Amino acid sequence: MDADGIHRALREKFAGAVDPDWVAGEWPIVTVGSASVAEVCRLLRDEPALGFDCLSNLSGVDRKDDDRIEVWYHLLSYRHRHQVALRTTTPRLDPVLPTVSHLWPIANWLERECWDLLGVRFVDHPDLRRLLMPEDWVGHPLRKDFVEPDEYHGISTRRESLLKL
Amino acid sequence: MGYFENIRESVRTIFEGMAITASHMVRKPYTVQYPDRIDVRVQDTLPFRYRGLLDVDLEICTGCLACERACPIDCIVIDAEKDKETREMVLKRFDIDLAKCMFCGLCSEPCPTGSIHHTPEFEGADYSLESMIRRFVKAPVVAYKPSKGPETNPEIAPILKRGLRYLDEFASPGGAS
Amino acid sequence: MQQLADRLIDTGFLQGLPRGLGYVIVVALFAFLMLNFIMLVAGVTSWLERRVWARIQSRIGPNRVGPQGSIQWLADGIKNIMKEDIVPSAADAPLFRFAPYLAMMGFFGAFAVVPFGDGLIVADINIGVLYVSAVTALVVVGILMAGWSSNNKWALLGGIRSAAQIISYEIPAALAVLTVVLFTGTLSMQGIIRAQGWAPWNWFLFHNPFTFVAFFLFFVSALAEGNRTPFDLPEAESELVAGAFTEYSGLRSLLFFLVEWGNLYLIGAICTTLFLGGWQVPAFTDSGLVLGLAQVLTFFLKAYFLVFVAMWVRGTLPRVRVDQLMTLCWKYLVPIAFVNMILAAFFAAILPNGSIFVKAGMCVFGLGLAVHFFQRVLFHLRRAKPELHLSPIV
Amino acid sequence: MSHAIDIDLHREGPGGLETEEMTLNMGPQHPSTHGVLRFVVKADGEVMRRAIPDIGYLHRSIEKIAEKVGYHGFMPYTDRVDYVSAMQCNQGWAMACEKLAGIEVPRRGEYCRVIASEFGRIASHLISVGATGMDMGAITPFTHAIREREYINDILEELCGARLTFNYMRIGGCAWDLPPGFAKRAIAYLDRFEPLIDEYDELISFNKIYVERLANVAPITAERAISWNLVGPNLRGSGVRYDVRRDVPYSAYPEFEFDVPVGTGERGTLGDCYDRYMVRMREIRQSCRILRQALEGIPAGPVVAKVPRTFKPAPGAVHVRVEASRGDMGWFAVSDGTAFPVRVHIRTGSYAAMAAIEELSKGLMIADLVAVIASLDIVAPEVDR
Repeated sequence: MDADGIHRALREKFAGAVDPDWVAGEWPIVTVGSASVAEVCRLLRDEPALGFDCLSNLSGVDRKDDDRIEVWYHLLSYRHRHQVALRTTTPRLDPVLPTVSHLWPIANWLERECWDLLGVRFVDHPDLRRLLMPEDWVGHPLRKDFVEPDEYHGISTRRESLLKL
Repeated sequence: MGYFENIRESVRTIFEGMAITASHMVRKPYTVQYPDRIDVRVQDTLPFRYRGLLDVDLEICTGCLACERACPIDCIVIDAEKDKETREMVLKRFDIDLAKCMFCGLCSEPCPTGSIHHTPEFEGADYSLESMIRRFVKAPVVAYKPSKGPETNPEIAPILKRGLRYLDEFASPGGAS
Repeated sequence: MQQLADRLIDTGFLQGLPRGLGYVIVVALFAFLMLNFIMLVAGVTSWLERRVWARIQSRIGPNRVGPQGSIQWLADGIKNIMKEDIVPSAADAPLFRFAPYLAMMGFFGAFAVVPFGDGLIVADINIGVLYVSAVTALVVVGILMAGWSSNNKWALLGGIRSAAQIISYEIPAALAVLTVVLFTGTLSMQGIIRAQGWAPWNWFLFHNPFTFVAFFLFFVSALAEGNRTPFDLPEAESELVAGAFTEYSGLRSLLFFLVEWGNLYLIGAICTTLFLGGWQVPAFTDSGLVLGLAQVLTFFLKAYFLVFVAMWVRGTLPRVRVDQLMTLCWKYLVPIAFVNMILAAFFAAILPNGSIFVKAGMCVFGLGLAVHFFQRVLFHLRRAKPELHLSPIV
Repeated sequence: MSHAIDIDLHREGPGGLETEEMTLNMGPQHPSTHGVLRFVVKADGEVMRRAIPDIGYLHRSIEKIAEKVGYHGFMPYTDRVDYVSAMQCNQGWAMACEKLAGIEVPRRGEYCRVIASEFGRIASHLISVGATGMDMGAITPFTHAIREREYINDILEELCGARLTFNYMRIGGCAWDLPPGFAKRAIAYLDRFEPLIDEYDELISFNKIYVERLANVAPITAERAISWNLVGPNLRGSGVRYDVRRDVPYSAYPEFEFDVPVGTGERGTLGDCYDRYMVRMREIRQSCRILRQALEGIPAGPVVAKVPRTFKPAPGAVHVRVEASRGDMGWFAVSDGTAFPVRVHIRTGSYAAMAAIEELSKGLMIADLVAVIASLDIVAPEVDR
């Protein structure tokens, strides 16, 4: 199915949640409301004509200037060889999204990573712990306003450049 | 696979494997007995492009700061000032922290004269981080000013020639270099 | 050996001592000599193994300490002795300390019946072969003890693997030995050797097809009992870190390695005794001393060739998994060994002294195998077109 | 009391010999975890109930660094994303930037990229198959593989001056043209190397013990592989004929003829460890094939396009996929028009493979976990980034 068809199929089911505009490209970008991401994804996966059987990537982007966090879902279909990117936004102060980990097992780790690095909370995620950073790390490092703590468990995180001496 | 097929297969493949290892016992070993039991120093066998420890030829440094800007980890610090009286660029400091350097080669690419370049030297181990800092400027020197025609100064010409050869290795958008 | 002891006490330098004390002194002396011999053999084996292995892998191996690195093993030994002997705080310290010695005892005891030459044996007991398989089983107690007392789960897994493995492989090994015993009628090591001759067609290896199979059965089971690749599961460095020896350091870990390399020579010696004609040499001279030396040398070289084969196998094969290890033993080796032994019994009943035609046929078969092997080696050399380097010295 | 009977009933496992669960800590210093990985293994004797991966020991926040160093300056860091096959990471980042800014790479530049990446792929696969052998206890194949990789390192050293962290590609092309006589030497090397693949196969791949160790271990069906987002050789090992080089053509790959080997379950079940291993062995041959075509047919011309030193692409977001050694590597880059990217996200092959291990490990033996890690070709820096 071509990008227009995918978008139309989504619009039919989720007229309110799916943005009428979409951006063409190798990955056609469809903007989706944050609350209905999980349902949209379920449709994309389960509808035979769409058949997106693989979540290729899930990335969060901190748009500090707009005070929101964008989350991108890059979906692939090995069956039909087509692809689509879903874009959704959530407020920066309390970023919450429904989980898609029950649809694609890989989303489990990708969402954990997104929580770890950007602080996006995925509701109903079975095991939302930090993935890359230590369990007791404070803050989410990929946030634009993240300030690295001076020390971690007594280990200094700073080392002055010897060239400054 | 059947019982006897398994036995046959095991015997055959092990026999074959033993033949291969036996044939290796008479092949020449590939070990390079660095550093003492080799005919040529390893440094001399390395290709011209090899990215070893950084070196700077101050004689042809123009003080343009392109390398300092290009370095992604800021391991190069240059202090260059314009002398008010002679209106010449004076280099007061050219330090490279080799402990931080990751030998990416991004600094030597924009250099207009090939002054900063990688050498084939790679033996940089030392006992302290301080000693890894190379301070190239001992006393303030006047930066090199490229002349219009070919370089005439016999002291600088060979250095510049080597520098330009180094630059030539890099690909340029204009075509085959 | 008893005659020698008696002679020393009656006429030699132990004259006048009470007989019991004399025996103790003689035995201690022999034990000391044997221990040094084994240390030397194990040490040289460790160096040689590294060199052979290295050449298989296109490397050179240790070549810096001494000429061609030949005293590398001494340097390693000294290094290990100087190292701190660490006993983990949670370990069962007495058992942990004792385990290496127990493993050492197990394999060292077996050397009492290794026949180095005609009459050159510590104790030619009439159940020699049985004694070997009994006393080497002590090694497993040592390894199991090491694994348990380390209080480390990897070590425990290694120890338990070792126990399962060594006990299982006793059976095919014993059956293979029995196949030979069918033709000798004796369990004594010297007796078995005397039943063979110096020429290959008089060896049990080429005696008949069943002893030929028994040789491979025994060699494989012996490798498994000696924890050698492809059966080095107790140590399995890519799975169990270092298996039962994970927590050992310094001299104690060295002792385990001594057992491993010493065991290798023991495997070779027993195989030589059973199948390769032991110390048998043609009587080319009247001098007893020269003949004795030739016998010792023959035995040593034959045994060492098998050690070399074990090194070579280690350089070639991957390791089996623990369930495959058991499958191999119980589904393949044990049934084959039983069938083989029964057929051998029939053979022995029909032709008790063997047949010259069977022997000749087996020899031709063996030669054919060797030639085919050589052809394959040449084929691989031709295909890869490598630079050849025939000298072992680099 | 009925209590004791209850326990006996509950303990009826396979064979009725289930015992107390044992927790083993495998890594981060375990000899066969490639790099710094850690598994918490819940085992019942030798049989694992579960192996829980614990990652992050090699997290160097490369994605955060990207936001600080700019587009040109990030190129050396991409070497470190997957230092076993750095070339393809270089290419991924370069392609992402080119797509953001709409830069066309000269054809010779694309060929140079293909040559460099395919050499990188051979080197990486050699490490992978060699390490699989070593994890199975055979050390000889590993040294043989490393020996051949050493030659490839020499070739790449001649091309770009470094042996591991190449930093060869630039936005818009490559930093260095092929040195004089390079193609001849490279082809001479391939002539030497190709018979050695056969030798390697006979030494280890067809060895009965080795086959037994890998066949039927941890088979992955095609559907499961796709839903776990396994990519590259791991996906193809499950029988899915999908290769980004062929199916989403990029660079100069459409101009070359090559096969995409897939697992066939030749020695056991489709998608088992042996299939994944054999896919890698066959890909080495295909890479040699591509290399021969590329080295012979390389066009003349520049290798790099004109790109300003201060690189400021138009605002936008791109997601670029390259076929790295460990499969489809996704590079997601967001630009806001300044000299620094807003966000870079790298989705790597090992990451998905690592996520799949917990599910795969159920009921395997401890020795099999090693085989699974090796056959999935997990490289720790790629998982943690």
